[in-house]
Amino acid sequence: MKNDTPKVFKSIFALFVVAIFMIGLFYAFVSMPKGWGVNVNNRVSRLYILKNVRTATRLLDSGKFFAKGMKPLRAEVPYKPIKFKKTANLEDGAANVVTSIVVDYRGFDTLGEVTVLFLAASGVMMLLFGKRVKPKRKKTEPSLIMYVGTRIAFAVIFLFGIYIFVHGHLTPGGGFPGGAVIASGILGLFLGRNGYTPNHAGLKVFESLSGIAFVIIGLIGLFSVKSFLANFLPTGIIGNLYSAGFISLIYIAIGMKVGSELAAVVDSMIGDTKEEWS
Amino acid sequence: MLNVVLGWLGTVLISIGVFFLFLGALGIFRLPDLFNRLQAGTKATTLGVVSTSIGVGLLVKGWLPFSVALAVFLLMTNPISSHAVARASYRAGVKPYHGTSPDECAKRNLDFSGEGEEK
Amino acid sequence: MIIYVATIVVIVIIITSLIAVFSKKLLSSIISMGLVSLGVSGLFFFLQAPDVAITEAAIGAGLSTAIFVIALKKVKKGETKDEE
Amino acid sequence: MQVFLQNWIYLIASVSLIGVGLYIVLTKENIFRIIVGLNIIESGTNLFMIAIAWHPKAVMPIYTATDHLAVNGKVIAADPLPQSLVLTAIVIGLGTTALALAIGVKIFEKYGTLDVRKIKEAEK
Repeated sequence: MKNDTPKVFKSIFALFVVAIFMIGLFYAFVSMPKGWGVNVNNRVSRLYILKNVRTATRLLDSGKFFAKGMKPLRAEVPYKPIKFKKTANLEDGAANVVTSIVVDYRGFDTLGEVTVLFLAASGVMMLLFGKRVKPKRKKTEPSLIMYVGTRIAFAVIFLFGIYIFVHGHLTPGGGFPGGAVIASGILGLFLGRNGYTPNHAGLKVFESLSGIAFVIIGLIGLFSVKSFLANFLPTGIIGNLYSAGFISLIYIAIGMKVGSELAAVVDSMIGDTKEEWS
Repeated sequence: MLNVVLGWLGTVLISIGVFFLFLGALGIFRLPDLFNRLQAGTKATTLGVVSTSIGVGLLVKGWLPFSVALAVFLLMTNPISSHAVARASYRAGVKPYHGTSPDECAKRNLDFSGEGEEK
Repeated sequence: MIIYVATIVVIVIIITSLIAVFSKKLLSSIISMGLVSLGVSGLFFFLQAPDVAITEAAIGAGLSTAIFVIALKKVKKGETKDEE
Repeated sequence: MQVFLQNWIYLIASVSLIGVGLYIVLTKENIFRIIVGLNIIESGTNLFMIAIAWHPKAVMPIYTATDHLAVNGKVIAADPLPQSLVLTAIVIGLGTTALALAIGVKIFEKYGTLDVRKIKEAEK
C-alpha cells in the first residue's frame, strides 16, 4: 500500500483480515480434541498419574486404565500403590507434574530456552552498550521513605524468590517465576535509590556459573547414567523437600540464571539514562 | 473453649476489616481529588485487609503464620507504594483540590516544579 | 460458580484491550497492556495452572510494563510527534 | 448458561485478544504501539494454549494441592504439557520484548522518529 492511502480504508482492510483470522481460530479450536478427549497417558509417564490412587492396582490388573495398544505396566515395572508423603516414588519424586515435565522430560528443551533468553539479554546489552547520556535535569534526592522501604522490601522479595525456586518441585512455582521475582526486587532498588548500579562483574559471573552448572549436571547424568540430563540422584519420598532427585538442583541453577539475566536487562535499559527514578 | 473464643475474635476482626474496606470504597467515590482518594484507598484498606487476613488466620486452623506474614508484608509495602504514587503525581503536576488548606509542599519551596517537562 | 467470576474478568480484559487500541497517549496504552496481562494471569489461575499464573503475574504485569515505561522515557520526543 | 460459558468464554477471550493485537499491528504506525500489539497477541496465545488443556472438572496437576489425578481410570487433572510450554514461553517473551524495545530505541536515535512511514521515507 502507498503512504497516502486513506486511514479509513486501511482500518477496514485490517478489520477484514482480523475477521478472517478469528473465524479460522474458532474453527481450529472447535475441531481440536479438548479436555476429556486428550489422553494424558501419552504425554506423561503412566506412573505419574497413578500416584496415590487407591484403585490403581485393580485398574492395573484389569487393564482398563490404558489406551488401546498399550501394554499393562505390570510386566515392566513392579508396581505398588503409592501414598502421598508415605512411600518413595517410583518415577521421580516430584509432587508438581509441570515441574517434572519442564526439567526432567523436556530438560534439553529447557536448556535451549535458557540459551534463547541468554541471547536476547546479551543482544539488549550489545545494542545499548556504551551510550552515556549526560544528565540534563538537576537531580533531586529520592524520598527517605522510598529509600528505606525498598531496602527492607528487597530483602523480603529476595527471600520469597529463593523460596519459590527451592520449593519448585513441591508447590507451584519454579526457576522461571523465582528469577522474575528476584529481578523485580532489583528493579525496586533501582526505583528507590538515586544512581544505583549493581555489581556488573558479579552479575556476569553469577549468570555464567549458573549456566555452566546446568550443563555440568547434564554431563554428570551423561557419564553416570549414560544419557544427557538423566537423573543420577536418589528420589526421595514424595512431598519431602529432599526429594525429586536433581530437579531442585537444576531449578536453583535456572532461577539464578533467569534472575541475573533479567536484572542485567533492566540494568542495561535503565543504566545509561542517568535520571532519577523516584 | 479456646476454639469458641478464637472464633468470636476472628469474626470480630473480619467485621472490623469489612467495615474499613467499605469506608475505603466510599472514600474513593466521595472524595474530590487524587490525593484525598489515595489517602482513603490506602489508609482504610490497609487496616481492612490486615485485620481481615488475621481474622481468617484465627478462624481456620493452621493458617495463622501465613496470614500474619501476609499482614506484615502488606503493612510494609502498601504505604510505601501509595507514597510513591502521590509523590510522582505531585511532581508530574497534578494540582490538589482547591479546598486543601495550605499547600505545605509549595510553601516549603521544595524543588518539585518542572520535573516532568523538557527544558 | 467460578465461571461467572471468570466471565467478569474476561469482559474487563476485552474492554482494557480496546482501550489499548483507541487511546491517544502511548503511556495509557502500555498501562492497559499491563492490566490485560494481570487479568490473563487471573484466568490462568481459574484454568488450574498456578505455575503459569505466578509467572505471568511477575513478568507480564510487573517487569514487562516497567521495561516499556523505561524505554518510553528514552524516546520521549518521539511519542508526541507521530501520534497526530 | 453455565455450560455455554464453560465451553466458550475462554475461547472468546483468547481469540478476541489475538484479534485486537493483530488489529494494532496492522493499523498503527508507532513502533512501540506495534510491540504493545505483539505483547497482547502473546497473552492471547498463551491463554489459548492453557484453555485447550482445561476441562470443566479439572484439578491442578500438583499433588500438594490435590490428592489424586485420576479417578476410575479417567485423568481429571488439567493437561500439564501445554502449561509447561507456556511457562517457558512467557519468560522468553519478556526477553524478545526487551530486544525489540532496544532496537526501537536505536532506531529512534538514528532517525529521530518512531513513525514507520517516516523511517521508510528517510531510507529512500
